Amino acid sequence: MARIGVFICHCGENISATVDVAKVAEKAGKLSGVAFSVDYKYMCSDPGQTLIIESIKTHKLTGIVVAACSPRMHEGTFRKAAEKAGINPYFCEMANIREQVSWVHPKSDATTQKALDIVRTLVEKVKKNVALFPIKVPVTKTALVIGGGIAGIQSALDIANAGHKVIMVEKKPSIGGHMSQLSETFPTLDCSQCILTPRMVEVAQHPNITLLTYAEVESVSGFVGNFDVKIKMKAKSVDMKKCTGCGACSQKCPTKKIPDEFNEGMGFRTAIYSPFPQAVPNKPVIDRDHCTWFTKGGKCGLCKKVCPTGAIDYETQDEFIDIKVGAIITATGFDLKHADFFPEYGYGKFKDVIDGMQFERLASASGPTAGEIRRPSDGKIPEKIVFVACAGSRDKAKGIEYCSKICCMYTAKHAMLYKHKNHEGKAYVFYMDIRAAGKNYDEFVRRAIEDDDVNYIRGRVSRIYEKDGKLIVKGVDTLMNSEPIEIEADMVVLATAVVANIEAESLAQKLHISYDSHHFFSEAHPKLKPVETNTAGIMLAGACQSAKDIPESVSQASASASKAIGLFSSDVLTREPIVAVVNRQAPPNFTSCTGCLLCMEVCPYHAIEKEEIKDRAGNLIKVAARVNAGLCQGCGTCVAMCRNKSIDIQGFSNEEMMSEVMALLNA
Amino acid sequence: MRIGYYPGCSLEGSSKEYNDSLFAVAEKCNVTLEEIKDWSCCGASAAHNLDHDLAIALPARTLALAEKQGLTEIVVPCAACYSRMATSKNEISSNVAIKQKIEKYIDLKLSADVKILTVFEFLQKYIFPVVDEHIVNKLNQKAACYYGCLYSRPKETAAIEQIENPMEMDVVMAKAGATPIDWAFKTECCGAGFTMSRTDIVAKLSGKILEDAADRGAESIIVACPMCHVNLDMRRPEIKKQLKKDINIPVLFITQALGLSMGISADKLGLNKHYVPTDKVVNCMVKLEA
Amino acid sequence: MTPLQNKVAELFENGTISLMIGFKNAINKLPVPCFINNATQVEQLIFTPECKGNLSVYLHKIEVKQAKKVGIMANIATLRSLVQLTSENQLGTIEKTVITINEQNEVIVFDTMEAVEQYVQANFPGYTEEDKKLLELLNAMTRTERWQYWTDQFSACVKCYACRAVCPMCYCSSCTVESNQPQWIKVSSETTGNLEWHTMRAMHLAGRCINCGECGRICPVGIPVHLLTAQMNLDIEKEFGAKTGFSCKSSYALNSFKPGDKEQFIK
Amino acid sequence: MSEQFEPKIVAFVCNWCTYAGADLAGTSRTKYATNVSIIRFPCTGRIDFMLLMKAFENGADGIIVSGCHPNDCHYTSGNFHARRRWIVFRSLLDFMGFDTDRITFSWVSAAEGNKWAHLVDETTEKIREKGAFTDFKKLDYSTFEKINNDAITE
Amino acid sequence: MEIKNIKSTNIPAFFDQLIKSGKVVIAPVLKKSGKVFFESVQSYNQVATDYIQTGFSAKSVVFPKVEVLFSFNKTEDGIEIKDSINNIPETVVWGLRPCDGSAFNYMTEFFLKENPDAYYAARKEKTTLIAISCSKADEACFCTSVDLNPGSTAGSDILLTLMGEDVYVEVMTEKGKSAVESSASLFTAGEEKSKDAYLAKIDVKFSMEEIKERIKTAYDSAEWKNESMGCFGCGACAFSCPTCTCFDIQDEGTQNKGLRLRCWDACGFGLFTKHNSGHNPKTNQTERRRQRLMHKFRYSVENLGIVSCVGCGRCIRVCPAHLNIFENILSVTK
Repeated sequence: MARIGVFICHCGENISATVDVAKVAEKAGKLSGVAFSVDYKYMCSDPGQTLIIESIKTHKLTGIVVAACSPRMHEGTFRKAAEKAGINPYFCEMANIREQVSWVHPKSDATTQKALDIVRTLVEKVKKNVALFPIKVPVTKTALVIGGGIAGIQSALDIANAGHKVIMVEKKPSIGGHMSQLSETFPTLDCSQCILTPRMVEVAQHPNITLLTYAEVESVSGFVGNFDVKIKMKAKSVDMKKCTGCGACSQKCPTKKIPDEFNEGMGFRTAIYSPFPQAVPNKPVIDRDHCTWFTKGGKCGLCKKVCPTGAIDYETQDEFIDIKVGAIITATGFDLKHADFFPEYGYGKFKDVIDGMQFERLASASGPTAGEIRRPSDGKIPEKIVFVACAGSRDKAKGIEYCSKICCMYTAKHAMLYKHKNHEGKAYVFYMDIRAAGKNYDEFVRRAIEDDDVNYIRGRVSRIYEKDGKLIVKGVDTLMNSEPIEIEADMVVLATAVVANIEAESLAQKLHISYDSHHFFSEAHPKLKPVETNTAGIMLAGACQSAKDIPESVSQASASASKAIGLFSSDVLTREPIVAVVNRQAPPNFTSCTGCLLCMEVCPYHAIEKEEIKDRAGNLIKVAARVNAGLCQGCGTCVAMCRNKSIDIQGFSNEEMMSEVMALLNA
Repeated sequence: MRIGYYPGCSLEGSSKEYNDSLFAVAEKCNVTLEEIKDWSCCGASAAHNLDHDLAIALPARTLALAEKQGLTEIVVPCAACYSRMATSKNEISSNVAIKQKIEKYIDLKLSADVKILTVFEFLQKYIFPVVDEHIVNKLNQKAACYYGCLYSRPKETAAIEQIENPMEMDVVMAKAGATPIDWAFKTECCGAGFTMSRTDIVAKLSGKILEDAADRGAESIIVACPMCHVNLDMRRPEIKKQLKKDINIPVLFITQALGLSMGISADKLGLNKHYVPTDKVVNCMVKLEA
Repeated sequence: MTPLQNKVAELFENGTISLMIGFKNAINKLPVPCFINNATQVEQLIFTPECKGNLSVYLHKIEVKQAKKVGIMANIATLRSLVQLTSENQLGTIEKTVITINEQNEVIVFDTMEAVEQYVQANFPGYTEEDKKLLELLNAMTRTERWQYWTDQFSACVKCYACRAVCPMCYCSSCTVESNQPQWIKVSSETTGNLEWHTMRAMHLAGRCINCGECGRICPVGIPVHLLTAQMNLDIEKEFGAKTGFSCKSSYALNSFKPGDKEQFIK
Repeated sequence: MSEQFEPKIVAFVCNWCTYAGADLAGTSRTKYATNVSIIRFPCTGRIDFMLLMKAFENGADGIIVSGCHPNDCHYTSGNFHARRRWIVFRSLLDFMGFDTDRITFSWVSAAEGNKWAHLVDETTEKIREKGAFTDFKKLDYSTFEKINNDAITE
Repeated sequence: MEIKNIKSTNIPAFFDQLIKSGKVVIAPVLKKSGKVFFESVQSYNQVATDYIQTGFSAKSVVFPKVEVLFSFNKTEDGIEIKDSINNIPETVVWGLRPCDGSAFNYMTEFFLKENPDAYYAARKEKTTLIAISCSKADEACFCTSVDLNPGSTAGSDILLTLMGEDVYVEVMTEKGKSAVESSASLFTAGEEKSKDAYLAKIDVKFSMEEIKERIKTAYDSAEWKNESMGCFGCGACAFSCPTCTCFDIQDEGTQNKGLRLRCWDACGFGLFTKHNSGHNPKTNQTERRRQRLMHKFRYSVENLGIVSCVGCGRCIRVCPAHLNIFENILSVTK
C-alpha cells in the first residue's frame, strides 16, 4: 500500500500569493494513499529539503510529490533529497503549481482547485511509479569545436591543453573569424591581429587539435559521450600536403576582381586565394564559383602551371568523413544586419553609408586603404562622419527588440580612431543610451567624449538622404528640447544590429538543440546553465548564443571547455534511466511483442534492434524487438507506435500516463 | 466578389473629389463598391485622445455592421479612418477579453476578420487586373508619392511593406505612366495634428516636404490621405511665407492621377476643387497610340 | 479429380507441404475452411468465387506454425494479406506454398513472395460496389448523423471479438483490450467501451487493413466494421499515397513520415 | 453571465517545447484561463491516441495536443510521426461522427509563452461556447440492458 | 396446462394489452442488417413475424450481457454500496422459439440449484415467456436431435401455435394464466389437439441416447483437432447460445466510485483460462472447443442431469469458420 507524502511550497510569496497552499495541503492529505501532507515557505531551501527527508523517514513514505516550481527547475534537487532519505529518486514527482498555476492565474478558488488537481494527478502517478536505476555509457574523450573564431579557438586550446583530443571545423578557408577583421580592440586599443594570430598558430600546431578548414558539419547523431558526426570537407582544389603557401598562384591568377569578403567587399581578391596574409592555414583554395577553369570549363589553368610543387588539383571532390566525439562546442558566431534593411538610411544605396565592420577594415592597417580612413565613393578623407548607434537594434519595428551590446563600445572606438587619424575631422554619434558596463568601458567612452571631443547626440536618426554630394542626416537631439537637427556628413557609419549566423537554424536542427525566435542558440538555463544546451553534451561559446564582445566570448569559451573537460574526466557516464523497454512474459509467449518491428523503424536513435528468441535446442521460437538502453533517449515514439503495448517507456509508462489522465479528471 | 466601402467624414466633405475620383475609376472598370449601411464615425483625431475603449468601439461597430452585411473586404480610402479601423481590428483579434468587452459596448457580435483595404491595395487588387485596356494617357511627368504617417505607423497596423521606404503608391503611378521619384520625405509628418491650432508648424513641416519634392524635380505630389492633401494643397500661403519662395506643384489624390491616365475628365475627377491649379499635370499628359 | 486437387496431391507426395489449408463444401453448401494432412483427403478441396474467406489468418495458429510446410488456398484478398504480413515480418518461420486459381481457371502455385507480390499488383482489387455505396452514404451524412449511425451500431456489439479473430492483421499474441495494466478498454460490453474498442482497432489497422471485409461479413450482430478501415485506407492513400498489401517491402504509412506532410488543423 | 460553464480541458504536451513554453508564460507572468491542466510527455511522438479517448471518456470537455514545431523536435522526428498519427486519427473520428473541434492541435515552441497563453484562452473560449461534452455520457448501457440497469445507473 | 384459442387477428390486441398493463415487452425486431434480434418494443407493428430464429437468444433478459451487481461510492465518511436488485420491471418475452424456452429450464437449474443467484432469481421471477412454435426451420436447426421439437412447451409460460385463422394457445404456468387473463375477452376455451401438421419438419441427426453413451469415451478422440482447427477462438457461438452461462466479474470506475459488473464470457477465449502467472492450462483452441462441446453434451448432464444444447443452431449460423456443432459431435463420437 502506497504511503505518499505531499509537500506544498509557498516559494516565498510566489505561490502562496495566489494559491491557498494551506487548503491544498489539507485536501491533499485526504487523498487516498497520501500518508502525510504539509506546506512550507521554501521547499528547495536546506530546511525545506530536511523537512522532506525527515518526513520520509518518520512517516515511512514510499513516494513524494513536491508541489512547487517547474520540474525543469528543481526535479533534480528533490529527487536527490528523496534518495538521501533512502527511497528511489524516481518515486519523487513535482507538481508544477508555480509556472503553470500561481504565476499565470489570479488569486481565486479556481486557481487553488487547479493546483490541487495537479497535485492529485501527480500523486496517482507516483503510485504507479517504479524504482529506476541510472544507466552507464562509455565516453569518447574527443571534442568537436564548430567554428574557428576567437571563441572556438579558446575552447579548443583549453580542452587540448587539458590533454584531450579536439577536432575543429571551420567553414572558411582560414580560422580567425570576425576578430581577425578588426582593427583595434576596445577598451585598450591594442591591435586585434597582434593578439589573435599567435592563438591561431597555436591551434594549427597543437598536437591534440585536428584542424579542418573549408569544412562543414553535415549531420549529427548519437548522444552525450557518443556523438557520430559526418563532416563535409569542401574541395579545396589544392593539395594541402604539397602546397607551401608561397602564393605564386594567387599572384598569377587572372580573375582579380572578386569582391573580398574579408574586406567586407571594399577590396578585391583572386579566384585562388587565401583570405588574408596571416591566414591559418596559410594555404590557398580555389573559389570554384569564380575560377574560369570551372566556370568556363577547363580554360586558364595558370595556377597549375606556376605552382612549383604541383599542388593544384582541379579534380578534387567534396569529401565526407565520419568522426566520433563525446562533446560538441558550437562557436559559430554572428553576422551583421545587411543591405536594404535600412532603406531610410540609404544603406546599400549611398556608397558612403557603411557598417561598423566595413569601418574596421578602413581603419585596419591590413585593410584596403592601409589604415587611412577614406570614403568608399571617391577615396576622399571625410571631414565629417556621423556614427549611428542602434541601427536596427532595440527597434521593435525592425523586429529586433534586443540590444546588440557591442555597438556602444565600438562606435566610441571608431569615433576615436577617426579623430586620432584626422584631428581636424568632426565626429558625431547618435545614440539612445550609452551602455558601457564593463571593466574600463565607461572610462573609454568618456575619453572619446572629453579628450577626443566626439560629438554625442542623444537621439535617433529618422532619415539619411543625398543632396549635392553630401549626406543629409536628419535626426533629433532629445536633450536640446527635442529640436529636429540635420547634419551634412561626408560619411555615415551604421552600427548595424548583431544577428544570428545565417546558418544557425539549420545547424541547430542538425544538432537538435533549441534556439530563440532570433535564431540565437538557447542555453539550458538563463542563469544556472548559461553555456550548456538542452541537449546533453552540446555546449555554446561566443556570439552564437547572443551578442558578445571579445572578453565575454573568451570567458564563455573557457566555461564550455571546462564543461567538456568535466565530461571527459570519467570513463563512463551515468544517464537517466528514462528509456524504453520491451516486456517479458512467461513461456510460451516470452514477450507479447509480435516482432512487427515498427518501433525499430520509427526510432530516431536506432536504439531498437531485432532479437531472436530461441529454445534450448536453438530453434527460433519468435522474433521480437529489444532496446539498447545506451542509445535510447526516451522519446517514447515507439511506445505510441506499438499496437499491443509490448514496449513501454520508464518514467512515462502507459500506466503512469493513464493514471494521470484518470486522476486529473476524476476528483 | 463583393467589396465594401467606408467613406468616413472626409470623403463626404473636405475631400469629396477623392470619393468621386475613386468611384469614377471603379465605375470605368466595372467594379462596384457597396457602402456599409449605417456606418459611424471612425473616431479619428478625437476619440483615441480621450477614451481608449471608445476609440476601439467606434470602428468596431462599423466592422461588425460590415460583417452583418456579409462583407469580407472593405475599402477605406481615408488614411485616418484606415489607421483607426486597423488598430481596432488588431486589438480585438489579438485579445479575447477586449473582444468581449467591445461586443458588449456595441451590442453586436464580431469576428473582426473583415479585410481592410487601403485605396492603393484596392487599386492593385481589383483595378490593376483590368485597368490596362482602359489606360489611354501617359501621365508623362515626375511624381513624388507622399504617404505620410498614418499608413506607415505603428508597424502593427502599417499598410505598407517597407515602413521607412514605402513603394505601393509608386507602383500605381508607374502604371499611370508617371515616373515616381526617390525622395526623402515619403513618410515625414505633414503636421496634420496642428492643422487648425498651429498652422505655423504645419507650414514648416509641409514646407520641407514640398521643398524636397521641388528640389528633386517633382511635377506633382501624389497623396492618399485627406489630411495630407489639405495641408499640402491649402496651406500654400503660409508655406510661401515660411520658405520665402513660391512652390506651385499641384497635389493630386492617387485616384485622380490614375483617373486621368484612364481618360476620365478632370472635372469628373474633381480636379477643379483644388487650391493649387492642376492644369500643369493635365497638360503634360500624352495620348497613347491605340 | 480437379486440376487443383491433383496439384495439391502432388505437393503432398513430393513433400512440398505437410498441411493444406483450403475450402470444402459444408452442409449449407457454403465453402468452409478445411485442413488436409495427406493426399488421400484432397477430394474435398474446392475453390469457387464463393470462397471469400481469408485463410491467411490461420497462419498465426500455433498448430499451423508447427506444421512448418504449409499450403494455402488464397483469393486475391488473402494474397494481399500475405504480402502485407511479409512486410510486417510475420511469416518468417513458415515455409508456405501459396495456391490460387486465376480468372482463366488455371491453378497457380507461387514459389516466392515476389511472385505473389507481382500477381497482386497485376490484379489489384478495388472496393466492392456495395462498400462504395455505403461509404458514399456515410460521407454524405452530417457529422451528427454519422455519430448516431455508428453509436447505434456499436451499442449492439457484444465484444465477441469475432472481427479481431478473423482478421489476418490482428496477429498480436495478446491484444491491447486484454491488457489490464492499464485497462485501456472496459471488459464489459457497453457503447462507449465498444466505440473505443472499434476506434482502437481501426487506428491499429489504418494503413494495414487489406480490405478483405471479413470482419464486417462475419459480425454476428451485423456491424459493418470493415468500413472504418476501408475509409481510413482511402484517406491514407490520399494523404500519403500508401497502398496496403501491395508490396512486401513497403513500410507502413503511420510509422514513416515526410517533413512536408500537409495538414490544415495544427495551429 | 453569472453561472458561466467552466470546461475541463486536458493538455497533452511535450516536455521540450510546449511544456517549456508554458513555463515561459509563467516566468513572464502572462495570465490565462485556469481551465487547462497540462500532462507532460517526453515528446508528442509518445502521445497515444487512446489516452485522448480516455480523457473524453473520463469527462474532459476539450483537449489540447501540442509539441515542437516541425524540424524542432528535440528527438528529431517524434512530432513528424505524431502529425501523421493525428491526421489519420482526426479523419477516423470525423468519419465516426465525433466532434473533432473538441481537440485543438498546435505547435508551441519553448520561446512562445504568449502563443501558449493565447492558445489556452482561445480553446477555453471555443469549448465554453460548445458546452459540456456529453456525447459519451449519453451512450452508457444502451439497448435493453438499460432498462434492467436503470435501477442503479442513476 | 390449459388450452385456449385466439383469432390470429386478435394477436396484436393481446400483445398491446401486455404493454398497456405496464410490462416491458421484448420481441423479435428486424434490423437494418437483415438479422432479427430481441428488443424492447412499444407496439405490435414493430414485431417481426417471418423469421426462423433470432440472431441472439433471449437469455439476456435474465442474464444481461452486462449486469450491474452493485455500485460503490467513496465519501468523506466511508464507502456507500448500492445494491441493484430493486425495481426490476415486469417483463414479457414474446415470440421466442420452443428451443429457447427450454433453454430457460437449463439456466434456472444452473443459476438456482446450488447457491441460488439472487440476480437471476429476481429477473426470472418477473419474466413471462410467450413462445411461438416453429413452422419452418433451416439446415442448422437440430432440436429434434436433442429430444426437443418445434412444438415443445418446455420452459415456456405460454406456447402459441399458428393454425391458419386460429392460434392454438397452451398455457403452461400461473404467469401464463395471468398474461392471458389480462385480455381474457380475446380468448376462447379450446381442447387439446395435435400440432404436428403445423410444425416444421426437422430430421434427426443423431440419437441423444447413443451420444450420451459414446461421449464418455470421446475426450481423447483424434477428431477434436481436425474439427477445431478452423476455430478462430471468438465468442460468437457462446454469446449467441441460449444456454451459455459463463460470466466474468469486473469492477469498473475510479478509485472513488464505480460498479461491480457481471459480463458474459466465453470458454473459447484464450484468456478464459489464463492464469496471472501467464500459464494457461488450455494451450490451444482444440482444447477450448472440446471444453465447450463436452460441457453441452456431457458435463451438464453429469452436473445437472440436463443436456445443455437445445439445438437452436445459432452457433452454426454465426460461426465465422462455419463450424458445425452436430457434425463435430458426430465425428468425435464415431
